[in-house]
Amino acid sequence: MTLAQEIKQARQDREILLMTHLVLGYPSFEVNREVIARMVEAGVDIIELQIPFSEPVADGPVILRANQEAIDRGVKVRQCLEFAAEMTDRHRIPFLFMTYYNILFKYGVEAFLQKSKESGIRGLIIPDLPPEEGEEYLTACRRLELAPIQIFAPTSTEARMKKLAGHGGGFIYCVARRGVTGTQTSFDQDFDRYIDRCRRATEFPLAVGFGISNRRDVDLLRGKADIAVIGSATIRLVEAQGAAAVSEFIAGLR
Amino acid sequence: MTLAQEIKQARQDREILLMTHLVLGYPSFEVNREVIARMVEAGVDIIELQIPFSEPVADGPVILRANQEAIDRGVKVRQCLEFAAEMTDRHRIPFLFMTYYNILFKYGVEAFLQKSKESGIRGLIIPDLPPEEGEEYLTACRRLELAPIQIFAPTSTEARMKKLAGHGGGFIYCVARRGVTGTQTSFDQDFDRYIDRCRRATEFPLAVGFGISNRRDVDLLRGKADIAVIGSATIRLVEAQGAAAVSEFIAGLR
Amino acid sequence: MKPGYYGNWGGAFVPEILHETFRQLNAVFAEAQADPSFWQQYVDLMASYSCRPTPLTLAENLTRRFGGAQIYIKREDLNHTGAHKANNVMGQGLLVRRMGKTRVIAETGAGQHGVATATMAAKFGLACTIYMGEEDVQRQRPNVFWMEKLGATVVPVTSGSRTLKDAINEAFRDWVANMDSTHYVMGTVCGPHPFPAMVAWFQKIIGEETRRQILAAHGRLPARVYACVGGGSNAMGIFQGFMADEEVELVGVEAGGKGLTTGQHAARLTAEEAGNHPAGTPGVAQGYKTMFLQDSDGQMKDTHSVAAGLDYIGVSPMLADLWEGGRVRMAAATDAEVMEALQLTMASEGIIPALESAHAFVQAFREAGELPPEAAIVINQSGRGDKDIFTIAHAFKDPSWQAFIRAKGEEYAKEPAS
Amino acid sequence: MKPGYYGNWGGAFVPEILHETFRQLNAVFAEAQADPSFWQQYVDLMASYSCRPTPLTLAENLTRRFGGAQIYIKREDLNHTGAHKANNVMGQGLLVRRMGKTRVIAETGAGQHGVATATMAAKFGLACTIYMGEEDVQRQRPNVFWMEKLGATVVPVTSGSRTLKDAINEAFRDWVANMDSTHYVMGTVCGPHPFPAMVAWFQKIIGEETRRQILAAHGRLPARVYACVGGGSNAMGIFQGFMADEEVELVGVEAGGKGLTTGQHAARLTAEEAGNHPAGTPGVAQGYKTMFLQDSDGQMKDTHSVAAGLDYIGVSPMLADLWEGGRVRMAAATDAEVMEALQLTMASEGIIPALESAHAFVQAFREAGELPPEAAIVINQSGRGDKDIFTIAHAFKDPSWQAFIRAKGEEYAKEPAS
Ligand SMILES: Cc1ncc(COP(=O)(O)O)c(C=O)c1O
Ligand SMILES: Cc1ncc(COP(=O)(O)O)c(C=O)c1O
Repeated sequence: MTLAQEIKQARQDREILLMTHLVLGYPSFEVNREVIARMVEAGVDIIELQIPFSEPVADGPVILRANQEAIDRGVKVRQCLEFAAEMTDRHRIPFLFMTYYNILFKYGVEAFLQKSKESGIRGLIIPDLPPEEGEEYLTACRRLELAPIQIFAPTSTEARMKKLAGHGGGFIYCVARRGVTGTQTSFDQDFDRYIDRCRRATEFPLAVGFGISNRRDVDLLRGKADIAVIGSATIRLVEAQGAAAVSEFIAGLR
Repeated sequence: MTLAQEIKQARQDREILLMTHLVLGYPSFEVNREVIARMVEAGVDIIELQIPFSEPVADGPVILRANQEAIDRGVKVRQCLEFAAEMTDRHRIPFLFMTYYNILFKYGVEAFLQKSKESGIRGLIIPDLPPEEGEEYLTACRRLELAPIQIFAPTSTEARMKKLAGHGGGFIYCVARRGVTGTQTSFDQDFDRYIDRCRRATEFPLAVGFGISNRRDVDLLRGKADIAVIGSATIRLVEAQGAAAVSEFIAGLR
Repeated sequence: MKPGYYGNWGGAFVPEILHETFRQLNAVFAEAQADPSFWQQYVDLMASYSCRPTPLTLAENLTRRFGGAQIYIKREDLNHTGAHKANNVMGQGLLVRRMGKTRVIAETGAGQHGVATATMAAKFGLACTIYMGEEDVQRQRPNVFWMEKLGATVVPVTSGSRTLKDAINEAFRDWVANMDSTHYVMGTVCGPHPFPAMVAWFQKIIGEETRRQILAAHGRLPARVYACVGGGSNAMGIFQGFMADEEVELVGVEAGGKGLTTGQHAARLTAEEAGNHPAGTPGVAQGYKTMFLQDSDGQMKDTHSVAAGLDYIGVSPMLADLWEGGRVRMAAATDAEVMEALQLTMASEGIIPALESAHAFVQAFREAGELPPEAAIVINQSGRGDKDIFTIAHAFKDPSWQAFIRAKGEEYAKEPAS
Repeated sequence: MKPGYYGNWGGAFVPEILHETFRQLNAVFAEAQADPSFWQQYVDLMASYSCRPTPLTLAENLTRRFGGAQIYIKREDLNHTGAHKANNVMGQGLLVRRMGKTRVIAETGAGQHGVATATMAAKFGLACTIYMGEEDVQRQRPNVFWMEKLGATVVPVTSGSRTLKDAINEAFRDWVANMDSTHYVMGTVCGPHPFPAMVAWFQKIIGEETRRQILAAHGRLPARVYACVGGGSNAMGIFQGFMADEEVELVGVEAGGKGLTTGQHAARLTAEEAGNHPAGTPGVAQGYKTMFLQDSDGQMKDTHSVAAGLDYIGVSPMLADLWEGGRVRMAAATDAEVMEALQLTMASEGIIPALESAHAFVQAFREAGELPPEAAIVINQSGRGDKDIFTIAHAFKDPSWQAFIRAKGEEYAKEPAS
């Protein structure tokens, strides 16, 4: 089953799916392990594993700092791939890689994707790789049956959305608003019109990210998006209260 | 008798005359009084009274500082004129004013000279007033029978010396070398040639200044100059050892 | 070749949210390029507001000293705000007007680009925010002061190595939030397409002038042209005047920092010895593909240079291509060599190059003696050094300067904000 | 009229020892004036070494703000070394070459003339000594640093008020000892003849350019021309371009310091109220006759201005004459007004005038609104303000600047000369 099919199937049972995010090696792989176990237990549907990069331009302060601290503590790409293999082996839900293009480019795009596939990864989100620059990546993803998840933005035109969807896989990551990760979004009328536009442009399920941090946010997405993405919020939570707090937080979202 | 005649007469008795200098009001008029008394007693022939000016460009560090301290202590031109009257009244030898042109200009050139005359002053040395700028001054001096003492320099040409002498009175002040007051002069062959040139240019007696501070200097001038001028040396002496030291110093010069 | 590529380098690795912004930018830039009156407007602005054409000065004393080629200096230091940065910034200001945006943002390392942008914003009546690594804010406080007085908000960037590259990231973060009102004034020939093309286009005014001037002054083309290379904008600016003249050798000079073998430098393309690999390797970051100083995972390294404006991980994709193709030769100058060249230039010619520019002087001095007196070389003096007083006086360990700063500091400690 | 006199003012009150030196200087200057190739050589030098012609910039935002005359700014700040002082200094440098002298000396207040002279000396291969009041050495340490790096010896003058006038006296003292080898590069249109004439001659390049430029830009002559007046060289420089144009009003602006009634200023010609006497009175000092700030005995007073370059007791004899004859109107700007005009100009136009120049801006801003939009006014921006960072940041009481200086000071206290 493709990732897209799997998501559609899961949506039959649940009004909205949850996708969470964490930065690999931050604060440590041990904590990552515990956080992931609690997330899966609490019913998270998909997990995004961010391989840290020194120049995370699309990320806001929380994730930015997590990237840097992970690198400062010596986290290597090789370790991230090994850790991903361990997680996909242990847990049933789909895991994705999120990272910036240089991590793939420097490793060798083909080799990196091959290795990701072998690690059980189902798809990738690369925010600084528009399809125009991603020929090698998109071709290899298709060959390896990895989902090259595409991103829609409020600024994307209809034509652009169609084009992106044509290159996409798994689902579409709809950036909820202008700006970077980690700050509040207001889900207003403009937002509804935006999601409508997204729906009309693609058959893929829609994930909505940026600034979702509580049940109210998730409720507002019900009936609009297929997947609610929780990013900085869990990182903040783990920093403040430790990995154990994750269970209750996730359980409370839905 | 004009100042020039008086000097020539004095030279009949003495191989070289001594002219000393002091800055009025420095360190105080009281000290000036004592210094002058001792100078006259020790046989000084002429005394130059410098009226302090805030911008004494032709003076070196010692006299410069004396000018400034006198002004800082509130010395006024009016006081200098009164003090001069007191000195010329008390002592027989000729007294001169030395100052910069602005002191005269601001007072009114005519008025200042009139007042100088009334104070018993015999002549003036104004180092920043070349004859080209001194028409009013020269005319008034002649009218008042004040000697407008002219200055020769080693850089003066023969024609220039003749011109200067034509405007002069009393004696010619021969600047011994390039530079300002207060530093050592070497009385070498060049110097002898220079004094020869001065002699040929004028009938006036010649005073030689700049850097004369001991008997050896005075001896070297014997037979060359008519007047040896002692400037910074006495100021330094009074500063270091007080007014009383002046008697012995002057006595030791000749 | 794909648009925005120079051989293997360049591209536009841009988050989707900026796709439309870049489309608009490309369109406005293409329009401007196609409109001869735009270039004329630009030239007029630079003539009446800055002082273009900037002179080409024959350095007679340095020429005599090295006994070889005639050494000419292109005087970008005489631009308004003191560096070639003004060319690019005023040009982009005209594009901002065309786009009708009301706010500009920029990154800055040395502060020169920040001051130039703040200046342009004041002149064009735009709001302005400047991102500057916290470390650079410390190093370049005078520039921060001027930016603020010019009406800009200066935001110290505390992430990463707290230097230029992090300021660029932070500016992008602002941009993705505010692109409707805001233009990002990229300061050098780097970043995603069309920035390299756009900045190079405005900076080519340097090379066009220089070519005319050297022909008038020397009667023939120069043998070599030297320029320091941070991002590469002053180098591309002057090189473009001679690109088609194959007999003119183009030499870029990178920051050798404490030495190419120490790891503390910012030389991406210069190999330590002929035949060796350079320290930079191909990568994609900050929106474009070039040779970066990075580790084997693709994480960017810390760089070092006495010249803040050269202290950067990447290099223009255009220069990477010209270097790869052999059209541009790359060299490096160490901090120590730079201080020496600076001292010599000041005392011999009465000219104070910026620390960045002094890198080009080092290499020119090394080579001038090899050439015959009939030959001429041109050094691009990208900026003036008096802005660098804190760095230069520090580097020279000037005791009176240190005493002066201590006394001032104590005065402020006694009566703060008096 | 006697040679060297301008109406009642001027002359050459020079000690006899310098008589020959002045004769030679007059002769060489006359020769140069009579030789058209000399002026061409000067213009070429200023074009290739500095960046003449400097631009005339239309200040659109300030014009809009005041809603009156079109405000044009003559950009002497774009000269090499950052002020109009370069014009005079390079010109005198050419005369020094003619005379075959090997050393130059100069006084400096703000330091700009010192830096310019040290620069010229480096370029012309001359030894150089700069006299600078000890207080100014403290105030202007960056300039001292550059002078030294340019190869000059800077002598702090500890006599008198330890400012500009004392530096002039000290330079004269050096000169009377060393005139055979040495030329004294007077920095402004003051001092004994032929200095005012000579400095004015070189500075007229400003006015000649400005007249051409304003006719080209505005189509007619300006209604008024504003210039700050320290010694008066930048003012005489620009005024000469319009002297024969009676419809052009010439306005000189002196340092009002803490206010004309406080005694803490340097306004020699500006009366506190129309009809009153100015604070200056006729006098003779420093070799020339003019209006000086002096007491009733003729002792020079202490002066005050936030702008070191205007902090001077005398004023050009040429300006005293033009003022007396009504051709030049004089006004004054206080320190506080100057800081305000500076802030406004920076934020509105992206231009940082020197504190000296900002005085001219104050008066122009006061009057611009009175004139119709068809009229133009020109402000002479004699120099750039970034050299004044220590004074300006101090005057603005900028807390980040103070913190920065304190931190730097503590760093140096910990490891001196590290
Ligand atoms: C004076 C000067 N030169 C050179 C540079 C380096 O930039 P680029 O390589 O883009 O010319 C800078 C950057 O700040 C600079 O200020
Ligand atoms: C920038 C600037 N403007 C003006 C002046 C005042 O001099 P002047 O009146 O001779 O132009 C100075 C003197 O240092 C100066 O540096």
